[in-house]
Amino acid sequence: MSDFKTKVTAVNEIVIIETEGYLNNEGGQMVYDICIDKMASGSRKFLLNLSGTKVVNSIGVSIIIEVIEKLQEVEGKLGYYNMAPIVEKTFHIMGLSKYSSLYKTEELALLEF
Amino acid sequence: MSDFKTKVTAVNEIVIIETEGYLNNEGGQMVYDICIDKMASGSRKFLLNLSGTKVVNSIGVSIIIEVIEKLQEVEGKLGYYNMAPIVEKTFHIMGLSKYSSLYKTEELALLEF
Amino acid sequence: MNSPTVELKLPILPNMELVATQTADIIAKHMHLSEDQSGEITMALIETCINAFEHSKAGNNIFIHFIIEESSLVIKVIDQGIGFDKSKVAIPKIENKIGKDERKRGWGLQLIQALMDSVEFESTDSGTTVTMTKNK
Amino acid sequence: MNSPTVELKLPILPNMELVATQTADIIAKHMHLSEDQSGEITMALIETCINAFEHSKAGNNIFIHFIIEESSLVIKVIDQGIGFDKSKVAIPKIENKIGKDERKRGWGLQLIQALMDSVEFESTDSGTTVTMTKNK
Ligand SMILES: Nc1ncnc2c1ncn2[C@@H]1O[C@H](COP(=O)(O)OP(=O)(O)O)[C@@H](O)[C@H]1O
Ligand SMILES: Nc1ncnc2c1ncn2[C@@H]1O[C@H](COP(=O)(O)OP(=O)(O)O)[C@@H](O)[C@H]1O
Repeated sequence: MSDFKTKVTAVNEIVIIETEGYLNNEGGQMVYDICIDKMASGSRKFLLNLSGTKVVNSIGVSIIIEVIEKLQEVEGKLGYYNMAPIVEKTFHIMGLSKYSSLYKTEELALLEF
Repeated sequence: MSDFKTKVTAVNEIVIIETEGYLNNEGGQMVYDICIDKMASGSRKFLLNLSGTKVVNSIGVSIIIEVIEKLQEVEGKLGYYNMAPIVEKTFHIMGLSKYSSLYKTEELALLEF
Repeated sequence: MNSPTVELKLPILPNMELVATQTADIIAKHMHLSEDQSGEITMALIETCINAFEHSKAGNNIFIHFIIEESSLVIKVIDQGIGFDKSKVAIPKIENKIGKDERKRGWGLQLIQALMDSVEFESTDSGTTVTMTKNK
Repeated sequence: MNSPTVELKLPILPNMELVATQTADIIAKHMHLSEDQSGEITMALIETCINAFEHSKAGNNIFIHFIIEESSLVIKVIDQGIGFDKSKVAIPKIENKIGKDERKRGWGLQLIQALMDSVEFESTDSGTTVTMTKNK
């Protein structure tokens, strides 16, 4: 029912995870697993393309907080782009914008990353 | 709330009406008004591009039957393309396929029209 | 155990039937019904809802129950209106409508029955319940 | 006259909160609320629903009422669960969570209050009602 999907690509050393669907518990866990896996093989920079995610819940976003924490331990970083307004607002309210970077577009994200 | 919209263009002598949204009472009436108007200025061939209409009701489709009837009076014709499966099935159940033409794509529609 | 049930009470306002169809859509996904099945449910639900809105003369609200069974989805659309005698409703034919005086409408019941696996009508002068089933 | 009300009874099943958000979406369109307002309602509704699903320990169903008023949409999310004392819920801060042992969760109530124009909690040991309002 949630139909959360991901597509993983890479640009230079940056892992780009494109998401589709409701970022809930399961969705968050899928993103987490990908990041942990890629970190194990040396990746440190992660960008989430959230254009296909129009809706999230706080459980899913809490798992993103865990990703940020894991990345801090290895001096990695996380960013997002193409966020729906309510998703962006939610990330701001929860304070994720203090520990990770929000970009309007992929171009801007890649430029700074 | 229904947000039904239309965009009218023409290819050769064919009037193409692209619809967006729920084809209900109001939606059907909007299509009807456009057809009557264009018929008054001489148009006889009409195609509906229904790609943006995922849902219809029988009141809306009944108004399309009225369009077919008006077109019969002037030896005009009506066709549709890019229909969602349930819209196509509804047109079949109601028998519109006997008095107007269903095409898969614009190309096929223009070819036969 | 009772089957999980979603219940909806809808006020009679323009296009409120779309609340019912959106609900059905999510339930259909939850039950892993196909896109085609989901579309058929949508269309049948639109027609039952607009009938209840338009013809029942019920004052305020209609009620929709979605009963999630093991191998089917059962939907009940309930109004507390004037009721009707289904046996007196003519079966529509497009041949009798195009180029004829006959009213172009009258397709709802036909569509509902064509699109669902089974449909039952219970109607008295205190209301109508349409029970429709889509098998998995 | 009573305000038009949509009522929803939802079984406790995965992602059923999306039925509520889809319903809210259509009502928001009907009321001509903006996309932003609609998104805020969606998110607040998801959080209240998952709280009722997850924390209330209610057995079966939750109830949602959408009351369409002249100048606001009032939403009540009702469970018949164990209740809770909101004054005992800590206010979450990301600084206390990242790199600390604190559980990463605990954001729902915060979000609901940030996104809606007013929020009221009534909770006893026989259930919780969250009443949230979005003004036009
Ligand atoms: N819920 C209902 N309450 C009262 N009458 C109804 C109801 N549903 C259907 N009817 C009657 O059945 C007739 C046929 O309905 P339908 O096939 O949906 O076509 P239409 O709505 O276009 O008339 C209606 O015109 C109405 O008289
Ligand atoms: N409907 C409810 N019934 C019982 N307890 C609730 C309810 N809603 C919230 N709570 C309590 O409030 C706490 C905080 O909720 P919330 O801010 O949504 O964060 P989270 O759900 O992540 O814990 C919950 O952990 C729970 O103890």
